[in-house]
Amino acid sequence: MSRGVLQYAPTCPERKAKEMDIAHWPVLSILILLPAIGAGLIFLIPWTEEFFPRVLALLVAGVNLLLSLALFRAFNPASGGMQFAERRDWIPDLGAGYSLGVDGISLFMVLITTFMVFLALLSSWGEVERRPGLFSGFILLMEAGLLGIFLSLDLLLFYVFWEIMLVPMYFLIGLWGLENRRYATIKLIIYTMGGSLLMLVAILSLYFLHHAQTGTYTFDIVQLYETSVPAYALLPMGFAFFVAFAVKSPLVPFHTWLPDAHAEAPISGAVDITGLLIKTGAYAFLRFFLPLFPDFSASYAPLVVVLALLANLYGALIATVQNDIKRLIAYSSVSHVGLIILGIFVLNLQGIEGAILMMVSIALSSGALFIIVGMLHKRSRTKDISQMGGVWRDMPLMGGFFMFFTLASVGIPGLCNFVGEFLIFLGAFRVNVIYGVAASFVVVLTAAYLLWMFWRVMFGPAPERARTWYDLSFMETVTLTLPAILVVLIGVYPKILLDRIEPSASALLVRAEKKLALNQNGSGLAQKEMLKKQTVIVMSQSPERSEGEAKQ
Amino acid sequence: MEITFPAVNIDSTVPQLIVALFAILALLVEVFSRSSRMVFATCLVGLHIALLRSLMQWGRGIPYESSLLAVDGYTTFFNVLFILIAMITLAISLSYVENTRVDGGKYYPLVLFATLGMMLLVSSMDLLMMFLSLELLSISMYMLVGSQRDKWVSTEAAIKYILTGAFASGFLLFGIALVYGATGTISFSKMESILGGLTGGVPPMLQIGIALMMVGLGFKIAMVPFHMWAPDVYEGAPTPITGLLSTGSKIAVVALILRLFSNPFIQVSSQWVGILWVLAVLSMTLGNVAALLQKNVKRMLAYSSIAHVGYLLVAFITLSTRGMEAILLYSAFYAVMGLAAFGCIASLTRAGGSTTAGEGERLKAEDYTSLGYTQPVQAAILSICLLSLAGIPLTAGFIGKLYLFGAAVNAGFVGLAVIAVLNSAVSLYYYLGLMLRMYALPGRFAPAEEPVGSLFGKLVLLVLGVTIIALGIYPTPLIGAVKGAVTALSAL
Amino acid sequence: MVEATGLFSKLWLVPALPLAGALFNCLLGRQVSNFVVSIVACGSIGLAAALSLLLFNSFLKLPVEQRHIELCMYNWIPSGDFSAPIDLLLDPLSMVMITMVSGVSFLIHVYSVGYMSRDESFARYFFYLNLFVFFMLLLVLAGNFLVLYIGWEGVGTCSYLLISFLYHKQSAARAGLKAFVVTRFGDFFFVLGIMLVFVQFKSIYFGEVFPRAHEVLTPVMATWVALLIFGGAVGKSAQVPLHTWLPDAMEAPTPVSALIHAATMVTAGVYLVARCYPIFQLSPTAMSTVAVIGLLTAVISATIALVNNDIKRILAYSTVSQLGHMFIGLGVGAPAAAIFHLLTHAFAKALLFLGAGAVIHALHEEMDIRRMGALKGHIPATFWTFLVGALAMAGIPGLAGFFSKDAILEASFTNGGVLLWLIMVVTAGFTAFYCFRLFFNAFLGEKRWDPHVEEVHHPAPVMTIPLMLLAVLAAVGGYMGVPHALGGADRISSFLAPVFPPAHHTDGVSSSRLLGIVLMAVSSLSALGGISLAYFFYVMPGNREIPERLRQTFSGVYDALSNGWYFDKVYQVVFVDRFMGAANFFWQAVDTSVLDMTVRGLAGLILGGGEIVPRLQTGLVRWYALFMVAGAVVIMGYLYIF
Amino acid sequence: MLAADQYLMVGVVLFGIGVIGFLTRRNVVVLLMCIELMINGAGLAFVSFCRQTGSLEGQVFVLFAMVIASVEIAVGLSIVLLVFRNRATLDVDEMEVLKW
Repeated sequence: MSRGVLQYAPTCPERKAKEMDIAHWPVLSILILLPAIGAGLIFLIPWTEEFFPRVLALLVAGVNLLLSLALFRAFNPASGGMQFAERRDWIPDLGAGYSLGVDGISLFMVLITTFMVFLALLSSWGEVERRPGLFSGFILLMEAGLLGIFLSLDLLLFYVFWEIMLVPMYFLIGLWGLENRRYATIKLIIYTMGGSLLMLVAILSLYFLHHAQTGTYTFDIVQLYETSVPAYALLPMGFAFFVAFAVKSPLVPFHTWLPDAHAEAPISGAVDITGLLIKTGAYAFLRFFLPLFPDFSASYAPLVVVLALLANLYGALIATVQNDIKRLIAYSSVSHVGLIILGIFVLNLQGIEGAILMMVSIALSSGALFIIVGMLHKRSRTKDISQMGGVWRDMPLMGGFFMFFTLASVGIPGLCNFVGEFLIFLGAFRVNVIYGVAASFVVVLTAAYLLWMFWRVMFGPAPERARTWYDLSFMETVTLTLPAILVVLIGVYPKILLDRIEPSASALLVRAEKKLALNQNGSGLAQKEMLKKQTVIVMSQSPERSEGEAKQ
Repeated sequence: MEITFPAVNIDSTVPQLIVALFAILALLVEVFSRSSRMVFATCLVGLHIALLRSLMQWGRGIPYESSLLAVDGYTTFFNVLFILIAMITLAISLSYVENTRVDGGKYYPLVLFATLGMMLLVSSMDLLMMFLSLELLSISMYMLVGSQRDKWVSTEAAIKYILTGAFASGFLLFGIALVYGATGTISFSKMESILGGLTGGVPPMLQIGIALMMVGLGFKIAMVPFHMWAPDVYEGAPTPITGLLSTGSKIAVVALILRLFSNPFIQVSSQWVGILWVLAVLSMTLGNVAALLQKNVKRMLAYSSIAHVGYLLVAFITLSTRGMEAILLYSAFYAVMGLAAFGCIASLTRAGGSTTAGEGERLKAEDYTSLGYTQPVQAAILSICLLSLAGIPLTAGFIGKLYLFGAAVNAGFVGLAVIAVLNSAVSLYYYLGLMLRMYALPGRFAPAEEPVGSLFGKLVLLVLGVTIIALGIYPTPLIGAVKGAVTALSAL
Repeated sequence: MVEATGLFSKLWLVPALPLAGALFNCLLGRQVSNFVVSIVACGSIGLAAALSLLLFNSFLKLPVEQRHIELCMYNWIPSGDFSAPIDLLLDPLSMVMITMVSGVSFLIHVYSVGYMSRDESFARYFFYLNLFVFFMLLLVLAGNFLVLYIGWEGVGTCSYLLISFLYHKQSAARAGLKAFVVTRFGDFFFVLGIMLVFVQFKSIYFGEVFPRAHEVLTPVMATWVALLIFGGAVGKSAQVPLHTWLPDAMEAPTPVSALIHAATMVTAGVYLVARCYPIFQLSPTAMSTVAVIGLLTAVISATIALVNNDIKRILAYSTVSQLGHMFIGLGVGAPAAAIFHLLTHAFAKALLFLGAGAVIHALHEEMDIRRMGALKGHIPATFWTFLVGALAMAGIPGLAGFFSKDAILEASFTNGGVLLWLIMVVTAGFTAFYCFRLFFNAFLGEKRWDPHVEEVHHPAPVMTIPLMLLAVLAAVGGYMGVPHALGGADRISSFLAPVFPPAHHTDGVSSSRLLGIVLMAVSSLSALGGISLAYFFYVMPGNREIPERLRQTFSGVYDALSNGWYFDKVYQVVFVDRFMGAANFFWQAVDTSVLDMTVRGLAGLILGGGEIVPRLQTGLVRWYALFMVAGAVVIMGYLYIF
Repeated sequence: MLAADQYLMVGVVLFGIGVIGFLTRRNVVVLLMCIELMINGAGLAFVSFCRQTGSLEGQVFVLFAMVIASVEIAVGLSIVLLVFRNRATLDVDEMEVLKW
């Protein structure tokens, strides 16, 4: 399998025939444009009846989902390079291009996005009372932006989508939010905008740096990967990128916007999208941060890892004592995100594959949990756990789903989260036993706070008013069944994902290692260490390899 | 001693002449046929002809050396820009003028005179020409600001503007005098060579002169600390004129500053770059912070335009070609955004000009609540403008900011760039805040309200809105033009 | 290793059948009638049991060296050099286990049909139960550590679900949470153990790990691996100090306690250690740790059982203590004996629990043995079967418990030393005492029922028949391992021998027949002593107040015992409260105060600026002019200075 | 006769008087007169520089400056009339509807 270099256009001739069906038309652009156009229609046409825009949105999302499935089918699992790549000039004066591509890492981000957006529209069907058409328009806009982030291979293009995401997010919370929405939106702006605008400066300096080194102006990441960042610029630039991504992720201590955003967004659909939004942070770490600043990642990896571990345990700790069920789940995803970042920054194959799997799994399990909470909220009109209890009596079906997804989040093997978690633990463990121990301990905490939450909501004597809380409708059942199926599928047969992720992940690592080797003369003890680790990873690719090298 | 009158190449200055001609013509039309629509038509025709004429000069600026006027790609670029600005201003004025009982007969020709002032200002090649055109511009603006005679705010704005403006031009004039005294010439080109040959320290007289000129010019572009007049005048002036103030006259002066400071005064740049750094930061920060909690939309936009001057200065002090390009690009973008924004506000005006909400002009932020559902077109365009002003991608504003900050980073002013981006982060709060208000979900019993604004006005706004998006997605053509203009400027 | 062929290629059906049943009851259980549900549930398990018997049959036909069959389903988690397939391993150990598990759970399923007949969420119950059986079978059939871990977590989950089955009871919910979290704490070590194994061996297959253990592992590493894995076992098998969840788990319906918390799941820890025995062998430290933990557990829980009055809790503590015995067996190097005891105990304890269930059922959910008595006449079948179970549990010669327990005792005498043996003998006496204290209180003596019980429920045949079958098993189950001392062949240990490397462990071949017989006699005597003491206290008239007086005299001891040696209280104070305190602190003080306040502060600062800055805008022309002049002066000053 | 820079001094003084007057007086008309003073100060400076450099541009400039000044005053006075008609006052400090 071809590694290291990114090659556009799928390799592997024997699969050509299969790919012909969609490979020769710009499927990625269509993926992005379709929802954008849909949103445009919804916004521009003065609909008289709220029903039509929602159907339109659902249709668009559905088509996109099918399209991404076709993409998945045509994807060549053997190649670690970029596939279905498109490249056109956008602003030739700047050397900014409109270039898209998908590899094993982004493929599943795309799939989960299209899926969750579809789900979000389904779940918010009965939930939005005011202007549901407008709402679904914003959701579609989010989808376009998310897909743009996951597919763009041009730093400026990426930044464009990255920024533009904020607007629909802002409106989803600001327009449909609960009483405290104003504060939530302010926080959202201060954090994410502050972070990403700093990143803009860093992007520009990287851009000029690249020009100074090669004499060409370009934002194409494949070329920018080659830029070697001098020591003096490394810290500020890396830090700017890091903060931007860490805020989106969100990594402790940049996380406090998330609980508010989650708690104030009333519609479960919106919350799901937030769940996707925060995956962009982790994804950006993989796609941009690691290959662009391997030496930063190498020398500061221990710090980041410690931060991630902190987030992991801290989030779990705080989730335990939440009384607002949405905040609770929000903090739980803070904890999960810590795990993901950990997986990325242990800089080995298991860690990264685990992180990607984890992103997908969290989107599914937490997303479903949020949908359920939304259904509960629709009936009980409260997010306060102490107002609930004994719900199982009146809603056994929902209780079953709730239990299912809770167990998935707890990380029961056979359900999706476990695989990612375990791989991350393993990756951490083989880098440093302490990391592994600290990370694994979270399984106890997760079980504690999630099951306690479940107990307080579902078990015990039921309040009288609960009599009126009817069980799931058919629509809701369908909405929850879809992710449930995926949760089991991924949990039982993660090979589907892993096979496609592995080439890209290892290509990523190899590239990072190569660049690091180039910057080696720049020296730095940590980098040497890192290089050693990398070689461990790369050796670990080859099956015939005696043990002992991984002895810490 | 004998005076040598410089030869003026008529052919090259035809656009300016056309504008002047039609301005006068319009006045005559006003005298004979009392219909302001006729005047309007005359002015518009004139502007179109001028536009065509200057488009003919597009690209090939007449390379010729005059001590009065330079007619080069740079001038042509701005001529076209100013003519377009004037046209848009007229277009958005039409219904406004009729709704608010402004005397259109005087109003439209004055806009043309102002335009003439801008055009001449850009092409002026010596201090005298500069001063004259600047005054032409200012005086017609004074009158335009006050042209809403039955509204006190308009009058007060006018008196404030003329008092402070004249005060400022006093400084300017004295500064010019000192510079003249220090260099012995008023022609830019001569001055450049003289300053180039300057040996030893800069004479204090020149320093003071430059400082005073900065006061005068800084006043025109509403740079902190000479910005105080701006919010009041912007608020009081008739809304389309506010648009013209914030775009046309400002851009013209910026263009002049570019010519003046990046050619003759570049020789002594070490003198003034540092102070401009400080002033840029002040303008950005003060403008944005002050705009945060403004209840009056026009005032908010006034502060935001102060902030934008700060952004322009950021690129300006890099004194690099890239910076110049960025400034030209951004001023073009800003012209569209600003005019469109004020145009929307203007077109929301109802007949019968009292300033209470719902009736007359919509000025207070509350008047904009749920506007998106009652006045969809204006709200949509206004939102596009706000996004663009905020620098959200896929709008012109983003590309502009990209170029501005890029220039700063490229020239090593990273710290300044960081301050700038943090500022634009702050600015998001009020731009998006207004937008959020406009789309706030209407209550169950939202009062029904029929759409206002003439179809013509809406069409114009629509064009502007589309332009903003289009330029945001595909700015390349404009970039080409800008590059041409800048090369012409540095070719001098 | 042999590739699965013929019947063995159908091995996957053993766990698959219960899974199928579970899925059916999960998806359609609410639609179909209870009858269908019970047919499907019991049927699937029954088939699994039958299949495993068939397998056993053909397994015995195989030559000994071929008794190691692997069946690889598919590659579950391939990642770089790590790969964890779903593969099943059939060797003597797992063979014995699946037979026991499927058999016992079949009987208990049948019993449950009667016991749960009046419960409204009948289908849910059988869904959980089938699912549990699936995971349990997967656990024992696992061919590598990760598959074992699937089963491990799965049974834990099902146990959680079944403990909190009566969701409206807070106590049930609490017990379920406690059970899950405490065992999860053990699993935490288990996971670490698995990862350490991988890092050491670059593989997690049993087939690759255990044969190479002695050459790969340094003694220290061996200790680490063994202890980490043992941590998992401690949690799952409710050993001290993680034993506190099991008594609370009695909130579950009684058949569940019989199946999960007596016969199968809790013994998974024993199975795990036995499975990893080759690693434990390499580390004397680990071995002795296992033994000591086992001993502590055995003694502590036995003593607690002496004074408890809740019929199910007594049995629970007895289970804990018996598990302790098994661990001692493992610790002193008699894994086969431990497994043997596991089996016999499974039969006996399942029997006792089901009997207890019948009693509770009869007296309308009465659980306190002080309000029972004289049931002999009412539910004779239960009485007799219960008697068998109690005798077997007490270790009366001839019954199952006797042989297995004595195998362990003998091994501990030879490898562990006299002191260990003595303590265990005393514990055996305790065991006999509390078993019969329970028995006598429940069935003999005079009526002490709750007044509202006017007439007892008579158990349906679906409940009594499994009781009888189990009674038979409990009676004769021991003859699979008659020790050499009594001229037996000790078939079980010779059958299991290939799993446990024939290192220095000596179960079966005892030093001398005489010694063996002596040891047996002594332990039997102590058992008889316990029984007769119980008889003296609770059956012979007029002695009931003796225990009362004892209790007053030794009130301190009594309180300690009846409070379970204060484990729960200490944990509550030391861990739970501290944890909650810390969580609250971080949330209130750090998250919402420090972090949030910085943001709020920043926003407030900027917005405050928005309040103040415009105030410069006084609207006075001359003020503006003043500003301009000031600006001019500043600029001139600047230019002049620089 | 006086040296050129003494004329310059006079110009500076005039300018200064204008500025200070503008800052201190409240009557609008007086303010306009102060501006006139400033401009004339500048003019004087121009003339004196002409004497120094011997070029005529300064003189030309002065003439234009005078014209401009008068135009400004004219416009200014018209607006002042407007103000007076609206508010019957010439006190500049009372014109503060627009602020903040």
